[in-house]
Amino acid sequence: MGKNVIRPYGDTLNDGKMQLSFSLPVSADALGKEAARLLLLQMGYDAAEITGMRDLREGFTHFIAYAVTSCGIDKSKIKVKVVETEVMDMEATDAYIQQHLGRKLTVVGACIESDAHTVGIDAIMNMKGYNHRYGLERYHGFNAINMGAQVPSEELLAKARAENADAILVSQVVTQKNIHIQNLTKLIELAEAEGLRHKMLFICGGPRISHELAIELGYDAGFGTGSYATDVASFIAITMAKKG
Amino acid sequence: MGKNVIRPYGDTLNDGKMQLSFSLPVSADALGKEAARLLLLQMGYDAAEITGMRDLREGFTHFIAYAVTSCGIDKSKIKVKVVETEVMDMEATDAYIQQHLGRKLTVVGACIESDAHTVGIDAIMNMKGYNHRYGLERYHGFNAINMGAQVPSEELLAKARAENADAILVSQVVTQKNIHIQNLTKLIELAEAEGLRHKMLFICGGPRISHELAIELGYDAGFGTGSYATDVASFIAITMAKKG
Amino acid sequence: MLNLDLDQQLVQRSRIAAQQITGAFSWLFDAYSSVSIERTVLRFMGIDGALKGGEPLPNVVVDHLVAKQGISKGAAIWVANAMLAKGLSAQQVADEVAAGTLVLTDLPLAKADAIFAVINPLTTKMLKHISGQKAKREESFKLFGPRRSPAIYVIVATGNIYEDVTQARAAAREGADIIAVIRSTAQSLLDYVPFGATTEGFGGTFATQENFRIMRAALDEVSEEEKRYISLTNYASGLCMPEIAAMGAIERLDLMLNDAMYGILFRDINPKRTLLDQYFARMINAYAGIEIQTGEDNYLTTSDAIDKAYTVTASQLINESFALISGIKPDKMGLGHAYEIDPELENSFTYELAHALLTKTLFPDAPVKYMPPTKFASGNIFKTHLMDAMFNFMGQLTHQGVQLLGMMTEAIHTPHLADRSLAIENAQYMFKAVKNLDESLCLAPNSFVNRRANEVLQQAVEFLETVAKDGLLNAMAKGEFAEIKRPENSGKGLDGVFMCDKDYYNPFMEAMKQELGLWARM
Amino acid sequence: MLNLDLDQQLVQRSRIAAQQITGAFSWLFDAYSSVSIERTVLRFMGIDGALKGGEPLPNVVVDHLVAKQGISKGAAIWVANAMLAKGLSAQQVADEVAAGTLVLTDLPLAKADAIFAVINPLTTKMLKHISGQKAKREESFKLFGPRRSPAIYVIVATGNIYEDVTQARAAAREGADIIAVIRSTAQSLLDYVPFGATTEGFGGTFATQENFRIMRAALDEVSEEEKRYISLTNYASGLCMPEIAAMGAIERLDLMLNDAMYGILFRDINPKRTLLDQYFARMINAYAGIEIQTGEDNYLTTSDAIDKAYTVTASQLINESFALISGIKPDKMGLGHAYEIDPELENSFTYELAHALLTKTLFPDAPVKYMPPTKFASGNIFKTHLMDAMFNFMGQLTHQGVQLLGMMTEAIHTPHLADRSLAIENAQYMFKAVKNLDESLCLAPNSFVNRRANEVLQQAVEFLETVAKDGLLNAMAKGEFAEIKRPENSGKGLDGVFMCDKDYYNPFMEAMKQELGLWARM
Ligand code: B12
Ligand code: B12
Ligand SMILES: Cc1ncc(COP(=O)(O)O)c(C=O)c1O
Ligand SMILES: Cc1ncc(COP(=O)(O)O)c(C=O)c1O
Repeated sequence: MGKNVIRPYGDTLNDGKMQLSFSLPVSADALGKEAARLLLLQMGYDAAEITGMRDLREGFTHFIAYAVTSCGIDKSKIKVKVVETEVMDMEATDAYIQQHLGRKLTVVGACIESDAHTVGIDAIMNMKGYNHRYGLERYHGFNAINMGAQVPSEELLAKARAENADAILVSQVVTQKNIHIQNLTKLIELAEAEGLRHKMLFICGGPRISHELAIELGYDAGFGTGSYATDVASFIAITMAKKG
Repeated sequence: MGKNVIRPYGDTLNDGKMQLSFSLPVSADALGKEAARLLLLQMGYDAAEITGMRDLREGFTHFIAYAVTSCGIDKSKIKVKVVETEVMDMEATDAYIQQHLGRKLTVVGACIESDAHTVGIDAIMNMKGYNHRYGLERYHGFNAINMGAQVPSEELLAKARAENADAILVSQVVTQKNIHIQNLTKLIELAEAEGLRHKMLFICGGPRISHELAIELGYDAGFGTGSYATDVASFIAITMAKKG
Repeated sequence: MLNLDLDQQLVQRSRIAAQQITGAFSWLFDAYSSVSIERTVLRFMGIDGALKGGEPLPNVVVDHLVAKQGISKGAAIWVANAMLAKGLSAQQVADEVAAGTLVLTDLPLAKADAIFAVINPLTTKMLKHISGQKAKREESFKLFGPRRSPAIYVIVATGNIYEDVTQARAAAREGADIIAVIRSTAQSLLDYVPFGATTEGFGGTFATQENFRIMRAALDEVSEEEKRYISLTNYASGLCMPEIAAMGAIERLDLMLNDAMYGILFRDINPKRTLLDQYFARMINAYAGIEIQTGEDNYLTTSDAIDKAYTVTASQLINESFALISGIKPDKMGLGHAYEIDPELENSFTYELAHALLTKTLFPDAPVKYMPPTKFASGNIFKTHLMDAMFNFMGQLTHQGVQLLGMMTEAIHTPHLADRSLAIENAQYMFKAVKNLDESLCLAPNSFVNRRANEVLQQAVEFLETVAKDGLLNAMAKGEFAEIKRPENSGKGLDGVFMCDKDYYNPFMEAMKQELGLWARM
Repeated sequence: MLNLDLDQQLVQRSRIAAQQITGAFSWLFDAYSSVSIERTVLRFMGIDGALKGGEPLPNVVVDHLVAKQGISKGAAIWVANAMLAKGLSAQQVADEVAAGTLVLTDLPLAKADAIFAVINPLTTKMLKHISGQKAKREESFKLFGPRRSPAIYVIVATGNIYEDVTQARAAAREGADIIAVIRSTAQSLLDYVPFGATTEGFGGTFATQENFRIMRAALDEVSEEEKRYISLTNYASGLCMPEIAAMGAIERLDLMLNDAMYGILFRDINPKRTLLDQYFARMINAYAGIEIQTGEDNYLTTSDAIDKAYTVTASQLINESFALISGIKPDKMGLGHAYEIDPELENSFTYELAHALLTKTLFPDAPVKYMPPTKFASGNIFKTHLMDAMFNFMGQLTHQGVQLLGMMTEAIHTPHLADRSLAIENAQYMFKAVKNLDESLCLAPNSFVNRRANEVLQQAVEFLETVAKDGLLNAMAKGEFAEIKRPENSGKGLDGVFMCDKDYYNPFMEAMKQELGLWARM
């Protein structure tokens, strides 16, 4: 095993121990337990121990297990796209915008399509902000327009065009059946079609959004759980300045 | 997918959803998170979402994830060895022994080698028993000798020979580094060497013991979590009667 | 026992203010109706089904009457008139309207008593059916024993009614007392109720009459087998409040989420439309013996649970007061409260004890709908499971009525089968562990808990009194509720509200008012 | 505040009975010694190391003296005599004995004062070192602030001291206040202490002086960085009780598991051997300012937590009394209690509240060692995590001193890194959530909790009074403790107990008695 290759750690380096739980359409008995064990072995685990078995009724059983994997990955080979612009606080960002752009930046934000989870986008945009970090509305450097919940992509783009926005902020929280992917793709495709895509920055966020994913979907940046207005503001300011 | 093939069930039949948690020697950041995700994909999961990331310090991080497997197993092909003798209550067993064997059966039990967990074997052997089921000492049909904790295999076998026992009951609770396998194997090999193996039934038990495993190790039966004196007593009585 | 010592003057003032706020709407309740109310009437008369495109016949007929400017007399009269004229059933009338072969307003109106002669039997028939369902529910509880308290309430939300059934049956067998079929995202914004069984939905399953029927049948079966009556609930709130309430009454749902203001504040539905619809919707629930539940939890998903604790109390008082106007008795008012305190806060449990006791003490007869931690639930399922344990501990300690079990995967996905099962295991363990704990305890003299409860009540009273002065509509317009401005004449569905002619007639509302003894106060 | 109202007469009777029981052993303490006590003396004199085969030199020398019938004078005299005669260091003397080049008893005994002249400086040197360690500990607490209460206590048990270090450091950074290195299975049955750093063990890691040193160094480092003094503990109980206590004193462990009867009842070690060894072992702990912990939890792992609750109380009282005889002050008595009630029992939490309050009230100054649920922990980690949460809730609510965190994998394996981390997260959340809850509460008049606590105390008193009549040794022989018969003259290690000559001398015990003021009561 190469020295950069790492494995799960239970209580000894690279022992490969993992905890699992899952349900199967089997009875809660020796046979069901064996089915659960065999499934894990078939998945490639070297050893598997079913430590808990709970009858879920209606022919289902819940299994709790500890298993050992021999898979490992080479740490040195992992590439991950992350937002690289440095993070400045509100004052610094305002000053930066003042100095490098000398004008207010307009951002239009919304929770698009069927999604009504505004807490996230509000955390980024509203005055009061989130966790003691003010939202964009409070920045001098930004003219922040928050369209709120369930805004059709078309309306968001129309608004952005009207305000000729520098950046669009989209929030997607509901991810069931990958609806967030569908919605985000729809928006980007409309933007392309309307020739808006390259007139402004497209930024998305939500608990299941990563910068990685955002890039894949054709956005300029993506922000996940625990991001703050400071992260977004800095990114917009610096990127706009670079663009000149 | 064959109609007997089953997969984990999240909220839709065969959606393959599983919960996992594990630690890796990586930092608690985007890179570590990606390492965790890639590991799961490398293990063969179709999709993996890291939902929780906890810094364990000292360079380790704990990940909580939900992943989707496309593995499935054919229910109809699962074979599992289980104790097949029917389970009778104390009175029935005593009557059965009276009728088919007409003598008391002698069983010698112990928690062997370094293992001091007697609660399990006591649950099976002691008068008071476990969960409202009396132990073997209370049966008329049994002469039950419980040697208690940390009995060297040699002593157990010597005692069994002296009492010319009909069955030996061994408990193994500690399983770290598979010490239970080592101990159980040692006992069986000694028994073979001393020509005792086929003079009596060898039965083992413990939270990580299955009948399956017991058979593999060369025992006549194995009893796991939640077994009772009634299970063991019935098995011994019926098996002895069959042997004649 | 943990008995709060609430300032009784504050308690009185709170009730008086709430009555002033809600009492000011008879102008709306007595003189207006809405398209959704009329669609409800048609459903009660027996009109069901939908066009190929999916548009339900009740919508077709009501839209037809709107187009023909006939709606202000109420839909019942026109349909009955057509039945009379053509010798058709209500359903046949609807079919012809849909086919475009019949224009209701073209038929000359028959004499009132002739029309009543057609309507009354339909009314009696439907009300009998609903009372029958109510009786069936009451018998079942007599037969199998009353619902446990706190009742174990779990959600199913697969989007597919058939998967929902599997999961609901399993949950019921594991000990769930109430099954909630969570609605597909934002159904409250649909101005019609989808038709038939559905297998697709986002974040939940559509509330349709057929889905109600399918789930009720499945639960009746399990109730028989488990010898425990399993209750069913869904959501009425939204643009179709009275229609869904009606469907629930017909299909024997046992509880119904029916908040007086949720649609306004959290779905931007027009205030008048919402208040009007909830008035009739709740009357239907009252008549059907259905326990309503309110959505105070929603305030805390967006605002801080400590600073804004009083908004919950205020909303509970307003919901109570509106409910009384619709004839709902306190023991059927599942007022909402939620354990949404930040787990990082010191004494989060101590604070919540004060809040939970306040709700329980202020509404002693209400089967409080106690909501779990959701906002601070994170992707760390182990931590979330513990937060849910504290919530379950609190529910039993303070004797809440209905425990909406939290799921350890709250921050991740709509519940998997196993998540729900673990949630039930969690609740059963906690309920058992602290079963009679409260009997061994009492509050220390001048305890923080008692002071905190009175503080919240005080804030609620002051808030309600300003609202009473402004009037509810102005207060909402100013954004005094949930920090959102909701002007009286904006929001979805305003165009569906209309003033009634003097000869407007809603046979079902009349009859229900009669039986619920609601004439007195008009 | 949750204040129990205990029957003060019962409290007094309980203490009197305990004193009668323990006071009856001066014949043993004053006239006997054991091989382990003598090995301890040699270690204090500076003898360390082991033979190729692993046999430690202290054992070699003591066995040599036993073989030569010289042991009854105590090992100190013979070794000092040899040092004097040959001008060797204690270590060199041991090496020669080991090499077979020296027979201690062959050397004529020098004059007493000449021998003392050799011994005394060694004694002073060692006692200075130990007091130095004590001072260092106290300074650290002054510098970084006192230990939190309940203190967060977690175990490491990989079998490999180096893995243990990694895990201990991580735990300390996450908030652990006390690290316990669990011992390899049944080390208590070894009549010697293994030598050096070890990387193999079952269920735990061997207690060796080198392992102590390695872990202490690692924790000192983290203490500096985290600005929190991290305490270290291990197990003394067994056939080497005083030796391990000595090693702990030398290497600055901060707590030591040191039960007066555990070895007898749960390891079948001879009663006299155990009582004699614990007498000196605890004196060493007292001198070193080490907090002892006792093993009452063991009663409940085998017996029912409700029926046998009184055995815990009884054992606590006996442990307290023996501890006083060895000069340990109440604030250093970590008496044991455990949350082992069956979670399936109704009001399990309510019962435990009574038991936990009883311990706390009966021993107000003791940093109670509160043990988590273990017996009913199952392979269902989610359920076990909840049981641990209830335990943590209770620890904070009743202000226990040391919280031995339960692990969700208790029924599965010795803790993984993540298990321990989740246990700490669990404790930190609970401690915070109910931080001042007790201040808002009080016990209801004539509450079940109060009645139950007095009931258990009553049973304990009656039990202790019969034991006092019989005498402890007879009672144990009859199987009155832990349902196990332990005759006075059976059990492991009896042959290691011997009567002292009139000129027997244990310089360290003498000196410690002096400083601890233990002359008075002899
Ligand atoms: C509050 C809440 C609600 C509230 C929303 C109120 C409001 N005005 O927002 C109400 C009650 C209305 C609600 C309703 C529903 N909800 Co909801 N809800 C939640 C809940 C409890 C918290 C979400 C939240 O506020 N998080 C706090 C914020 C601050 O975090 P955040 O959103 O992740 O945002 C941060 C980052 O992601 C990022 N970010 C987010 N957006 C953006 C945008 C940009 C541009 C940037 C830069 C950054 C960024 O920055 C933020 C700050 O760090 C979650 C469960 C949970 N604990 O997560 C469920 C949850 C999200 N809801 C869920 C569901 C299913 C629903 C419903 C569909 C249920 C139903 N059938 O009725 C409805 C429908 C709503 C709709 N049409 O979308 C599911 C989603 C499942 C899934 N993965 O698909 C969840 C996970 C609960 C569950 N387990 O079922 N919900
Ligand atoms: C009680 C207990 C102890 C007590 C034992 C007291 C006694 N006299 O038995 C004490 C405190 C002494 C103890 C000590 C130790 N323990 Co311990 N202990 C436990 C505990 C909490 C419960 C075990 C128990 O009693 N279960 C109840 C019985 C009824 O269940 P059971 O044993 O499974 O038996 C049932 C079935 O298995 C079956 N069965 C069992 N045996 C047999 C035999 C036959 C013939 C048949 C037919 C059936 C049968 O029937 C029984 C009834 O259904 C477990 C954790 C847990 N919750 O499981 C840890 C546990 C087993 N102990 C553990 C450890 C590591 C130790 C120590 C090594 C710790 C240490 N370093 O000091 C020591 C050393 C003991 C030794 N030398 O073996 C680990 C084992 C890890 C592993 N998998 O290897 C556990 C899992 C805890 C942990 N997570 O670390 N322990
Ligand atoms: C009172 C009330 N009605 C309805 C709903 C959900 O329905 P919809 O998503 O269609 O608005 C909720 C959800 O929180 C609610 O609290
Ligand atoms: C007081 C006491 N000493 C010692 C031990 C463990 O040591 P051993 O396994 O070597 O007996 C325990 C374990 O429970 C204990 O409680």
